Amino acid sequence: MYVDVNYTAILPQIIIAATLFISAMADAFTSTRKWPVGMIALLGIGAGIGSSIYLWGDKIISFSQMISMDEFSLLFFITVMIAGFITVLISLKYVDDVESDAGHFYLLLLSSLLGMMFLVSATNLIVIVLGLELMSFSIYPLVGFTRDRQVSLEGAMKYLVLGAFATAFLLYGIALLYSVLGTTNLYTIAKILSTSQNPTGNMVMMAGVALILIGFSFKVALVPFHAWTPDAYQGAPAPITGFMAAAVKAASFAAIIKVVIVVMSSYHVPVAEAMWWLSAVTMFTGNIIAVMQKNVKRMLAYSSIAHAGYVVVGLVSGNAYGMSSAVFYLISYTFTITGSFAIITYLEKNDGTGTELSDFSGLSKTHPVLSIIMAVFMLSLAGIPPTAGFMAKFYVFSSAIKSGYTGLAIFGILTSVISLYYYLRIVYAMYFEEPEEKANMPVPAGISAGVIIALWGVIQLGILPSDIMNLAMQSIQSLLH
Amino acid sequence: MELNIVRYILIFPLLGFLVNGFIGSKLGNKAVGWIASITVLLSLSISVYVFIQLLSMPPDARLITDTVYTWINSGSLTIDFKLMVDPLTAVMLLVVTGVGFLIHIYSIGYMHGDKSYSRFFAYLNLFMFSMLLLVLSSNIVLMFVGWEGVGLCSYLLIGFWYEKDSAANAGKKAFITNRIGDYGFLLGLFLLASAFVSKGIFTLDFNTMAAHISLISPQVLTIVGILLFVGATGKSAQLPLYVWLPDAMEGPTPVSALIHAATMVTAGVYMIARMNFLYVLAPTALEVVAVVGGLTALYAATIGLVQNDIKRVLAYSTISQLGYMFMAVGVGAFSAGIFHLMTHAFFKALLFLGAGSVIHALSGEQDMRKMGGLKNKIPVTFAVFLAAALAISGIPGLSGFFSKDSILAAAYASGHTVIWLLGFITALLTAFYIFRLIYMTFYGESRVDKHAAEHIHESPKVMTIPLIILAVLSVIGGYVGVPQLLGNIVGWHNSDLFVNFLAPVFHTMPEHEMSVSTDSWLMIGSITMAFLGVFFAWYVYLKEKMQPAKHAAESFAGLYRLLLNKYYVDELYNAIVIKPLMWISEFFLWKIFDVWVVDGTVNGSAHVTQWASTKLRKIQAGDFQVYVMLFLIGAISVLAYFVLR
Amino acid sequence: MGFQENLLSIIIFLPLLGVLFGAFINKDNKSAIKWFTLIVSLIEFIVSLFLVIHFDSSSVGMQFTEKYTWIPVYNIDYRIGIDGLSLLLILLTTFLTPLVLLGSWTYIKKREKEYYLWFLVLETGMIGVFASLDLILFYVFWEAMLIPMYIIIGVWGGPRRIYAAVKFFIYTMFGSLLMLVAIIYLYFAYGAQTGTYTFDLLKLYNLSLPLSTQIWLFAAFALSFAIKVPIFPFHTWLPDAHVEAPTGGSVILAGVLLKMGTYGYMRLAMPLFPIAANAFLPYLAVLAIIGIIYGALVAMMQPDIKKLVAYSSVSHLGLVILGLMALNIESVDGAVLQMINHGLSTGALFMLVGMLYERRHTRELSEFGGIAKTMPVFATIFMIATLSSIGLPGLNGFIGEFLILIGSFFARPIYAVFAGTGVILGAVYMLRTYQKVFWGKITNKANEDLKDLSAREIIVMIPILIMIVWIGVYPKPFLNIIHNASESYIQYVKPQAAPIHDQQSTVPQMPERLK
Amino acid sequence: MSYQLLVVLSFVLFVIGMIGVAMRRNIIIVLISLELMLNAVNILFVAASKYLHTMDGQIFVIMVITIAAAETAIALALVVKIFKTVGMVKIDDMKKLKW
Repeated sequence: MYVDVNYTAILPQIIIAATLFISAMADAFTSTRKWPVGMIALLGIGAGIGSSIYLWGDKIISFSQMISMDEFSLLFFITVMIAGFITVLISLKYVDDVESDAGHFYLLLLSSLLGMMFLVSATNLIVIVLGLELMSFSIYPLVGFTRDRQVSLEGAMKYLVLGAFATAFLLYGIALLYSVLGTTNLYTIAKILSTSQNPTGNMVMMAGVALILIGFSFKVALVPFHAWTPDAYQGAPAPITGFMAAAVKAASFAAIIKVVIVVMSSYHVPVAEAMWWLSAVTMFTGNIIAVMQKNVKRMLAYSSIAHAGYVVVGLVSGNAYGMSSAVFYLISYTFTITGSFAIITYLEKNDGTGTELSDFSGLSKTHPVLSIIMAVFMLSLAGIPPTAGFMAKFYVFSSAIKSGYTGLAIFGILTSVISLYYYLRIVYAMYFEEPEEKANMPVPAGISAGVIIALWGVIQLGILPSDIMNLAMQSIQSLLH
Repeated sequence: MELNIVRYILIFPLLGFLVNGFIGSKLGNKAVGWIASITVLLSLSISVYVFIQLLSMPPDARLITDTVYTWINSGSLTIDFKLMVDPLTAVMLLVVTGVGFLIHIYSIGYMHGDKSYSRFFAYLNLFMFSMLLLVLSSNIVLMFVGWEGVGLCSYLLIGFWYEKDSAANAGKKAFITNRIGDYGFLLGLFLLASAFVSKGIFTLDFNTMAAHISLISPQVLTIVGILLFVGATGKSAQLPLYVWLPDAMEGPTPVSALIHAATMVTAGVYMIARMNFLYVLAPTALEVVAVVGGLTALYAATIGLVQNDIKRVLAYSTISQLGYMFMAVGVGAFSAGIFHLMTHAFFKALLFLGAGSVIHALSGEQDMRKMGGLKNKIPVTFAVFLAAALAISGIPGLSGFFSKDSILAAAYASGHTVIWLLGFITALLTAFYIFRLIYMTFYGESRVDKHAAEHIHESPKVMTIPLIILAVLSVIGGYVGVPQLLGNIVGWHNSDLFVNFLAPVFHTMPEHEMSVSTDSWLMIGSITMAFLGVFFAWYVYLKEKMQPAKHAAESFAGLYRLLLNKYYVDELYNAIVIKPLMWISEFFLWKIFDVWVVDGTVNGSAHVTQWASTKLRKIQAGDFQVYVMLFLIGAISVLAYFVLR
Repeated sequence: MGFQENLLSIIIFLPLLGVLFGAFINKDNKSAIKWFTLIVSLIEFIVSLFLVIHFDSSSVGMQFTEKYTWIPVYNIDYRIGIDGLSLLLILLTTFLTPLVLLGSWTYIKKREKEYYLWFLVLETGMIGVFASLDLILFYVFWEAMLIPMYIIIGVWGGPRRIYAAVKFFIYTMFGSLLMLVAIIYLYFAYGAQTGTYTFDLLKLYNLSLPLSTQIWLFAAFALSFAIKVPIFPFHTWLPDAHVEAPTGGSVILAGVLLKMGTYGYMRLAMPLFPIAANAFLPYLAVLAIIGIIYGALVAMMQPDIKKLVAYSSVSHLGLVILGLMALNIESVDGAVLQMINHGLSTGALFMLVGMLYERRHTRELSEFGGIAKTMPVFATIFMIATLSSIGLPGLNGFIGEFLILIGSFFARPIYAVFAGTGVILGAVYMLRTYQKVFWGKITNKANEDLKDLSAREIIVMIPILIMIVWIGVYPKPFLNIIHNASESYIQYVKPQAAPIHDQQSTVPQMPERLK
Repeated sequence: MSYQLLVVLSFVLFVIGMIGVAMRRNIIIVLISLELMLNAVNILFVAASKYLHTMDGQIFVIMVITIAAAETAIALALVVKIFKTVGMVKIDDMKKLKW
């Protein structure tokens, strides 16, 4: 068999891999303060983003149809790399404060990015699993990065065990699929399925699809596969929590879109029905439980569960329109959540405390600008115009309504009313409550920069979302053809 | 005829109000009083001028209009700010500005030394403006503006001494009771408007309405008539909405004279006279007016018999006299009603001002049981008071005689014998209570407090001169409307000038011819009643020194208490309307329904959410094997769904 | 771009521009902030007067229209324009804002800078709502304006401010999110019917949907606006919000924000779904009447002045809704005018209560009594506001009430019979309040040496009083402005009326890929 | 062994591993159970590969083995760390994060 190799197809991955390598070298040659490693990572990720933009419009399928570099991949590259970029930015000071000699933080982050990029550009189940696991195995240590915090380790452990458990389900599903179709190539699978007479009649296939759906649902934290999320998010260091909520979620959703929605579109009916319920239960549970949370990280963990539900609302319809709305939602969520966690990172103390609601009390007095930005992020999460979150919800719900899922849209809307309560909790803690005695430490430049990038995204997507909507649409089109 | 000077009748008092209201406190009391009076004098002069203009026109064309601007213009409705003077308006104008001017002058003396002097005159000017607007307006909506405006001034002036709780309460009561009447008035207005609009008449001008009234079905007219009359019962203190007027005596006495005797309270009568074109086509409504008027006349007179507060006696007397006027218009004798309105304005204003003079002399004492023997101490006041008392009693030759007689005659002639009887008895009671007042106040032994007795003094000229002028009017005012019966005796044809002057305005009811003899007997009867009343009063209160009254009060204790307590109507209203409404509002609507049910649902949904949150998060108990189980449950459900569907 | 062509946009965004500059003022330089924001709002008011000058009250349809492509993917445009209804409400907004700012000068004692800047943000939001002709643009302004209000109540409010702010926000959002679903549904329904996808309000007017669909869409819109108005029984957030809000917040809340609900009925809910609107009409009218009586009765018993005025708003706005439901020119004219009137009179009342609160730090009726003696000017102004509120002829309230009542009588006499009782009850609760506060003897020592209004406070009140008298005496200019707006409203909603087709011929095409 | 038997074997192994993860309280045992599940996947892949005569499945198996190894490595590193801080490796000790 002729093996075609076109390195352009993995140019961004190569750049990130090279950065990983250089960073590792740098790590070896720097002192205990590792921010220079971070700077290298920043440069590398920046170059990765640049290359992705440069490659925009091309479509290259290479490595024996293992990798497809198309607009879909590129858009997700950019999304996860922006998340990575902001995460590195906000971690520059944080990492050195929390742990000494911790260059591996950046290395793991980069390798996780690399995994995500393979995940979203893969067109073979083998590569998908490879990317997924590279991403996950880099994240587990990051969750447990702060080695002296017991909660951090606990979160990592739970995440790991449950993650492996879910991976087993995913792999078993893939195995079942393989046992029927005899291939792991997505193009071939799509071709076979589209010509098969009665795809939903085959029990083994159905079980396989279900298990794959379950495996991915775990990664994006749909209820009831969500249970790891609050613990891992709360245990993880704040920048990593943001990164998980943004990038891991986005990449996993990319995989769902590619594998479950597009390739297995013959199974649209059962998948849509299952997703309808998953999404409804997820939106409800995530929002309801978040109401009583006192820890902001945990609250946002539940909120991120709910947001996964909203993304699924876009996917239920299974058409291009719905998928692009989901993509848009993920992009807007990426900006919003990384921005929020940038601010939480600033507030998180070295021992991992400082993220309770009471720690936000009176923030608007000590940090007026920071708190107004935080308020914008919260409003965006709540879906209030003129922020990215509103446009995202608008897009998602309109796709659902267009496809006739008005009931789901109304349900989603009602749950988002519940969500208002806890997002406002943060706003009112910042604005309406009096500050406790607090050392007024300066905001690190990295965090400021990260916050500004995120804020730009939130506002840009909220006020002039058209371009990004077009990009999302193009990316889905490139996936379909 | 269009005459732009008419608007100045309104503008001057308004100017007076603005000047006194905004900078009055800086002007000094003297200037304030004179500014107020002069503005009214100017209005009076213009009114006289307009009146003369009117007289110079042929009787059937006596109409002067003044269109100021279009006020409301919406959809099918066009309501102009347009003034109109016809004979009816002219009479009212002269009465209002004339009596009003005198009372302004009187007030300069009466209110002397009050610390809110300028506020008082500002209100008084505002009242003049509103009252004149009421009578001048050429359409019913604009009339309503004046109607409410006088209500407002009444409210403000009753509550003028707002630090007294009784005054504050009385003011509020007056306004709210009036509002109840206005509610009826408005509904009547709406019904009338919708009836006209549906016939393609888009203006509520009186003359336009009069011209097209026949388009509207009598049933509608009847309802409109009754509803408008509800408004009149509020404003003119008729049953069952009269309750505010006795309390209104908390206001300064000139206010009682001007607003609660001479002008504002007669607005209801004026309104019905103004709407006569409607009422003549709605005999049922007119019947209601007559019955309510008659009953009120008698009812209020009975209460007046036993009251001890000098102003309250006069207040009930006013209610009673207003009842007469409604009786008159109710039986279709619109001119007689307006005639009585005019004469009543003279003598009742005089009575109030006289009473004010007495009160002034006694340093504020109002209880007649603490008066007596004042005849010689304040002779001018006594003289004018007596003139007014004779007039109201219907002693022949004085103004009240002519007007009251024409009402009773008309009632009898139109076949309303029962109504006539009510009026007839009331005539007796009227003479009795007013002379009871005279005897208790001016005759007999002085029962005045020692302290007050030292200060008894006649009022200053600025107060007595208006009294004298009013006394003259009370005496001779009736001669503009001498019944033809009497006119014939002296060979005076068309002696009833008043009726003739107003005739073009009023759409006549079918004529009831009466024989001369019946007419004469009626007249003799009512004269007898008047003298009888005076005699009984003399007998009881002067000759027997009140002993029979005490005796009667003891032997008919129940009746006496009933009358003294005004039939317990206030208490009744309180118990069946006000208290339950308050209770329902506070305890049921607010504290139970609003807080528990409506808001409870809202907050309840929040609480349910929080409750669900606390329960659901318990699943997330930290034990990761529970998470695994959760995962498995989900996985098995999804699997089962896919495989078994 | 020119002054005239973009006048409306300038008016919308001028306050926001002010915020951008104002943000650079040092927060400790309080008087600079006060003057700066006041001047910005005054300039805004003056600029808005150009709208009146150039407004053509004889032409039907929208004026000062502007259209820029905003989100072409969805054919969402920045599309604004006003008719008489919007014009008056915008003027009300620009009129009240400087007064509120000036009125807050001594009331607000913490975080002044934020307070005044939030008000300017709020102003942009409010004007945006009234000017939007694109449903999404409308929605964006509609929600965006909640945030400043939320902050204003929450930061500068009374003791239970957080509860009130959260309740206000969530309750309102609950309704408007359902409206969002309906808006999106409408968009696709229009697209499916005509092949053109648009959020253009004027185009959507021409959509004819079956009753079964309209009912649901109407219900979503109507609920959202009913909460905002508020129509009984969705009113309970209002007393809480009013009682806790700072004076300025209450004034704007009552003066302008509540009008957005009635505006929504008139601009969106009723004309967009005429069939459903006609089906719901009697029920809404009945709710409105219940609101009139209920609001008045509950107001009658309130011990807290602000709460009392808040309940009276429920009553007054019930009247406005009734006017809109009666569907004839008189009632609709009256309803629109009454929106303005309520903004003025209730705004004035809240302002006055705030001045009192500033002096005594209480609003309990029982704490007062006899203060007409110590504060005569205040008492006089309060009396005028009271009279305006109870609809005394000669003042503004009467014109609105009269037209609404007579119009609803034309529509169905029974409406006016019940609604008219509000005339009585209004007098009862307002005069009761007035008496308890101002009349009687001074029984409370604390009231003995209250200072009467300062010059600044009088300056704040005078413009409102002038408007109160002006509208009462000579309402014609206002009615002229309103007239065409109410006529086209009726034409859209009245069952037999033929649909009005707008003149615009450009039909934007839905991008191919969205189909 | 026939293909069907291998499928059944893999299924049984998977379920046993599943139950092990869900039930056992010792983290080490849980990790072993996870290995069991992954190996069940391997068996299925190999069997299918043999049955279908394609090599993809066997490539996959190598992947899975690698994954399992990596996973165990990280897991054990964490276990060691937890053991150092807490002193035990029971699941009951990991309940600090809840609600």
